[in-house]
Amino acid sequence: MELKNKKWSDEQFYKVREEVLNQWPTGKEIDFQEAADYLKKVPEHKNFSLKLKKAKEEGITLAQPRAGVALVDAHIELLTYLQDEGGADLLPSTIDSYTRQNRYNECEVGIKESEKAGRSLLNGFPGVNHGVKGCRKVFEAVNLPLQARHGTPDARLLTEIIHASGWTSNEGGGISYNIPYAKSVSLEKTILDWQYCDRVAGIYEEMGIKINREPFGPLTGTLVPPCISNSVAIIEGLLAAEQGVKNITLGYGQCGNLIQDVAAIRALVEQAEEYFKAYGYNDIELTTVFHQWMGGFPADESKAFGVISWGSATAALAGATKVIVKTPHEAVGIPTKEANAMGIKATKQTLNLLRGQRLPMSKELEAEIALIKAETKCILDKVFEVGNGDLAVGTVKAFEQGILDIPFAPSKFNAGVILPARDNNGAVRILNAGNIPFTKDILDFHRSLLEERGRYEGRDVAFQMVVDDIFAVGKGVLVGRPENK
Amino acid sequence: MELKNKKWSDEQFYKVREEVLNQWPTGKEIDFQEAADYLKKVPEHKNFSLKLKKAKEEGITLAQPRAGVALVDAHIELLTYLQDEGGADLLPSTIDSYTRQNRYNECEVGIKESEKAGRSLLNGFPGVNHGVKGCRKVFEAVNLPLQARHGTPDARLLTEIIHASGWTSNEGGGISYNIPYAKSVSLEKTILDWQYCDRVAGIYEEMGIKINREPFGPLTGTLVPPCISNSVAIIEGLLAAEQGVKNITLGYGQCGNLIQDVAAIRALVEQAEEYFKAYGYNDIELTTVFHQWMGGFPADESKAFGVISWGSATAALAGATKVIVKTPHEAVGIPTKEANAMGIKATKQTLNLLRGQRLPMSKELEAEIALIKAETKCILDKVFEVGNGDLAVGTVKAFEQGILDIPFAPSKFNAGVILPARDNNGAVRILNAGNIPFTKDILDFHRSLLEERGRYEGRDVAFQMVVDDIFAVGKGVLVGRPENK
Amino acid sequence: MKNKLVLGVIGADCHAVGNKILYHAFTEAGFQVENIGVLSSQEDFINAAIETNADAIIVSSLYGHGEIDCRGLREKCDEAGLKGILLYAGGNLVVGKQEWSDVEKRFLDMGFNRAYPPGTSPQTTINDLKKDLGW
Amino acid sequence: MKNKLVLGVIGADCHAVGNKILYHAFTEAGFQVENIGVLSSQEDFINAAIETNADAIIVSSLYGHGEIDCRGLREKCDEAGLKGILLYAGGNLVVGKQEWSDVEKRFLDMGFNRAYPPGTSPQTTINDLKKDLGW
Ligand code: B12
Ligand code: B12
Repeated sequence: MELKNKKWSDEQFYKVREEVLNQWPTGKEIDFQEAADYLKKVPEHKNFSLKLKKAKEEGITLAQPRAGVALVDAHIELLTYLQDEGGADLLPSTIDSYTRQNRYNECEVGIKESEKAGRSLLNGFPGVNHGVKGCRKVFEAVNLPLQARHGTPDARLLTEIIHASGWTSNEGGGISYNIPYAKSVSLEKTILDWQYCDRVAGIYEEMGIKINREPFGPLTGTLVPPCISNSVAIIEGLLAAEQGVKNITLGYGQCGNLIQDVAAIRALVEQAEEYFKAYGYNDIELTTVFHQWMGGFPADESKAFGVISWGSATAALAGATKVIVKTPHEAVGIPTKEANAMGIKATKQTLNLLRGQRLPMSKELEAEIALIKAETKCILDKVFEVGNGDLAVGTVKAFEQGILDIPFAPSKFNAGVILPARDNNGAVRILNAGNIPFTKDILDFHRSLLEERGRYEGRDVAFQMVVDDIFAVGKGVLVGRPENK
Repeated sequence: MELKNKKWSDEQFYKVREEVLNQWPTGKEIDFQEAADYLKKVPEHKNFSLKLKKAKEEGITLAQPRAGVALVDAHIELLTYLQDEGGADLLPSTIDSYTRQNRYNECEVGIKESEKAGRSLLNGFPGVNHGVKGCRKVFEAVNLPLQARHGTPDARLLTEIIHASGWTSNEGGGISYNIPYAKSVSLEKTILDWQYCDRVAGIYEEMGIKINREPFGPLTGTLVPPCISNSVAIIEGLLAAEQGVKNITLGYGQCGNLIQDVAAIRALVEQAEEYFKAYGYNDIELTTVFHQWMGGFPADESKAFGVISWGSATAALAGATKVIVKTPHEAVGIPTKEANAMGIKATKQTLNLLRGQRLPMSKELEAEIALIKAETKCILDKVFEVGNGDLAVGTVKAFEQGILDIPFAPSKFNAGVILPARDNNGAVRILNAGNIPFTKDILDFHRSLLEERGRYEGRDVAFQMVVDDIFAVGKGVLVGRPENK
Repeated sequence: MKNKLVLGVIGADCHAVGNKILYHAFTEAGFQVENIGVLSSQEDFINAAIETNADAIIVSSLYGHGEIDCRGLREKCDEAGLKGILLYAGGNLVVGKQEWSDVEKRFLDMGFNRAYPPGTSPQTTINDLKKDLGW
Repeated sequence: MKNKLVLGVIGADCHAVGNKILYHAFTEAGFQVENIGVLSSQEDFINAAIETNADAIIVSSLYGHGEIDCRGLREKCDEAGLKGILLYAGGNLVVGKQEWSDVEKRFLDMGFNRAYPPGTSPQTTINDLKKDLGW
């Protein structure tokens, strides 16, 4: 199929669908009409879109953990615990890494071994293998909206299964679930496959069922400059809207400097709304998700609580609609349910203390918002340009040419030239922009900020700064200074 | 002796001193000259004033725990742990409550019983009973500056002992260690007794030894409006300066609304500096201390971490010179050394993430600073007026007349009419100002904010709001809303 | 109706906020409360109980010395002719986070009728009082 | 001098940051590193080791499936003629926070020469490599 940013025809969709549902036996359990009937009976308080909408109206920030284990009953126990003891507002099912690579046979092994071992040997919930039956069992056992969170380049079958099971939100996107998660899957393929996923949501939407879609904001989670993640978020938002998605949550991963983080969220909302309007998508319900620090964590649990709480505070001050919660076990391994609940409790305490509080507008915040928007516009203009007006085509070309370039990403379709580093205040700036089409003013501004840091630290602006910054938060600081600073 | 805000003569001082040193046998161990020689040998990095000064210059926020147990060796073990494992920047010795009431005989019992029980039965370190010998042993065992933290209306003997032992800072003041800590000790007496303590510091200062003094900022720790605590801080700062104190740390206890908290610290610094200048104290080294939430804590430890971290973040954004650290055990009991270190680690992680970050100036922040200063000026003007220009006399009269009135204080010398409550954004406002001499504009402004909250909550502005606000943070929120809000 | 209480915070303890709240709550619940406030000695409690002919003494201790401060209170009550008066204690009764069942046992052994862990709501005590006083 | 390494992240694991850092650190320390990157199968490791005539294989696993992914690697190396090649593993090798000594034992039993707990600094491995390779 030729890649184009154009709503799929029914013919296209149903042809591909036949193949998709045959990828694994559980695909055959799905019946669109029956699924729609099931979804229509989902009560309001278990619908993701409605809960987000309400939170946005009330100006509060919801808390959502990550969680997933191999077996259905254990997964239910886990989610119920996070709901009742942790006080989560929204529930996830984090999908395991074999499912993400469509290796369902290996999932079977993981499920069997987990049954034998009495502990999960998979790092998530193998939704495809459990099928609609297993996924509905999970959905019916909990009392909150449920979302699939994964990192799956080809999530078509998974998407069919989870929505048919009453899960009213799906995370991912053709860029954000490829470049950070895959090595050699082409962007053409993942954008097409995510158009399919978006189209599934769009079809349900046309049947009057509200389905939320959330592009994965943080990308590699490691020193991603706001303009990069905002550009990707807006592109994936537009691609989703074209397939008929109406309820979109755009995301951003905390960088650590308060002003930059708040500016990033504000710029994202304002700019995304402008683009939605400009391209004729007038009825999008836009919300935001703020990810607590996504890079390397400190191993000490008290220190981890500091990181978690500061992320929560920033989310609240930024006015994000929801925040994704880390746990005190982050540096070491998938958290126990207790550790997971601890992360939620620290988060909710902070959110509640800050309810209604916002970072007020200031010269500094205004300037940072303007900067991020200008940078993002440089990128998006060029993406449209190289695509001759087609966003999907433009995205593929932009990655080829390094116009879009995501730091530290494993994909061979990513240029991987960009190098970010923190300025003296901890904001993430760009040390090497590679081919990202910034104006000279913007490039000079980044350079000057990094040189200011270099002078303060008495060293050259160079790769060592990047390395030091990667380890910094794990070592308890934001900026990776040399020993004596 | 007649109460006046006037530096004590040597004659006055040494006459009282004879009596003070006779209050308990350990008083006789003190020899001023020998003590001065000992203090002169205190290395720079163990001097409180110097460490604060350096932090102020570098723009960083230091972390200090509270800690104290009955026996010298156990106390050393505790402090060493907080220093090495917790990473504290400054060390305390929290003094037990019998010492605070000068009940040294009961301390003896507590020490004996603690020896027998193998755990501390006292809630702090009985510094007077351990005397210079014990206190020096503690000082020599640690590698950081040491401060006495207590709540002692008559701390004269304690002050003599701790300074002679190399402890270069003393917390307290004639108001702040009386009204929140005592029931029937007159203000005349505590102001005189604290003039004595200040004079001890002043005399050392005159001998070239830097001693830091810190009035106790948070008072009752419970919904104290910033103008009240700032007024008391400035008064105690001025009283200390008159006795020759040069290095002063003024304090403030977190209220929970970011803008109000940052405004309170900024207003405090600016206004204190103005008053010091205006009254001719031109060489004061002024620093600030921010207390993490001092009211009722949540019992859940993860939630406590949320409160601790948010306090740390506010301290950093306010640019306070140091922050006093709470622990995850706060709601339940004196923390174990492990829990205490956990509080420090979460605090330092947050401070380090925020190093160099400040809340930028905004319309809202500017307005709040202006409000706090105006309120504080109303109070201080009147204090000087009723004292006929004498601050010490004015303070006593101001409390008699309810011009100064501290919420929830146990002292019978406090009017206790004032009632604070939070506005819709969680800032602490005044529901009943009693006799506090605000202008009508200010009173109306407070009223209107509380009425806005009342409308939002659908209830009258009344005492129930105060009760709800007292329990709120312990229950996980900042503003005590009715059930359905 | 037996509804006369003496309320206070024992020893060198100055924590005043909970005391004010308890006074408010007990009064609203229909008790007649003599509040002797913070920093009250055993004698202060006993004298107030005699003067007001109280049915129960409610002792708060927040600051950690409760264990020392409360010792012998039952015996002193007996001596003062307050035999059988209800004795409750609550707050943060001991130093540190200790196993509650141990702490409770220590207070019951000292002759208290009931002891409450940190964070107990006034309502709990009100319900118990009504039961123990036979409302 | 024995200094040829194969470096990669095994299985369906996409964590790329640590891999880039290790490549940087090992190269700086004087090793010749063939970096096969993330999402590498056992076969990828073995083929690269044969092609480059490597002295050691450094396996990273961050995402939790390390235990499953690494099984049989030693045997496959033996079959492929890489008898005695040094095998190291590190990262976040198993699912969750587990007792390290248990995890280490599992990896040594699988035939790894060394295994490292989360957060191990590259320098530790560099020192061990120099020792094991007889520098
Ligand atoms: C950033 C990150 C991501 C990014 C990765 C982007 C990218 N492509 O690189 C994204 C968001 C995409 C991601 C995805 C996932 N992640 Co992730 N991720 C992290 C995180 C936060 C930091 C990793 C990192 O970059 N650290 C910085 C680098 C420099 O350190 P490092 O990777 O640890 O590597 C160093 C050391 O480990 C050591 N080392 C590594 N290998 C070796 C080998 C030897 C021999 C030696 C001696 C040393 C050594 O040296 C390296 C350099 O210093 C960690 C948690 C943490 N550490 O804080 C979780 C973590 C690794 N992720 C985890 C998981 C589970 C996932 C997901 C399954 C999703 C999920 N459930 O949340 C997916 C997996 C997708 C997949 N197919 O692999 C888990 C693994 C759990 C476990 N083992 O029990 C972790 C530990 C988080 C957690 N506690 O749940 N993740
Ligand atoms: C505010 C506060 C202060 C203020 C008090 C101001 C004032 N005059 O009131 C200040 C700062 C002055 C202060 C001083 C000290 N404090 Co203080 N303080 C607190 C804090 C943070 C909140 C107390 C509060 O007001 N809570 C709100 C009210 C509404 O709740 P409450 O007091 O718990 O009372 C309720 C319940 O306990 C219960 N209750 C109380 N009594 C009874 C009795 C019965 C029968 C029943 C059923 C229920 C009941 O009902 C009340 C109403 O709901 C607590 C920790 C916490 N709880 O978070 C520490 C705490 C009580 N303080 C403590 C200590 C040790 C001190 C100091 C010694 C200093 C120090 N080491 O830090 C001094 C003591 C001075 C002295 N002589 O007493 C410790 C006690 C430790 C222990 N028991 O092991 C605590 C627990 C903190 C800690 N974990 O270290 N403190």
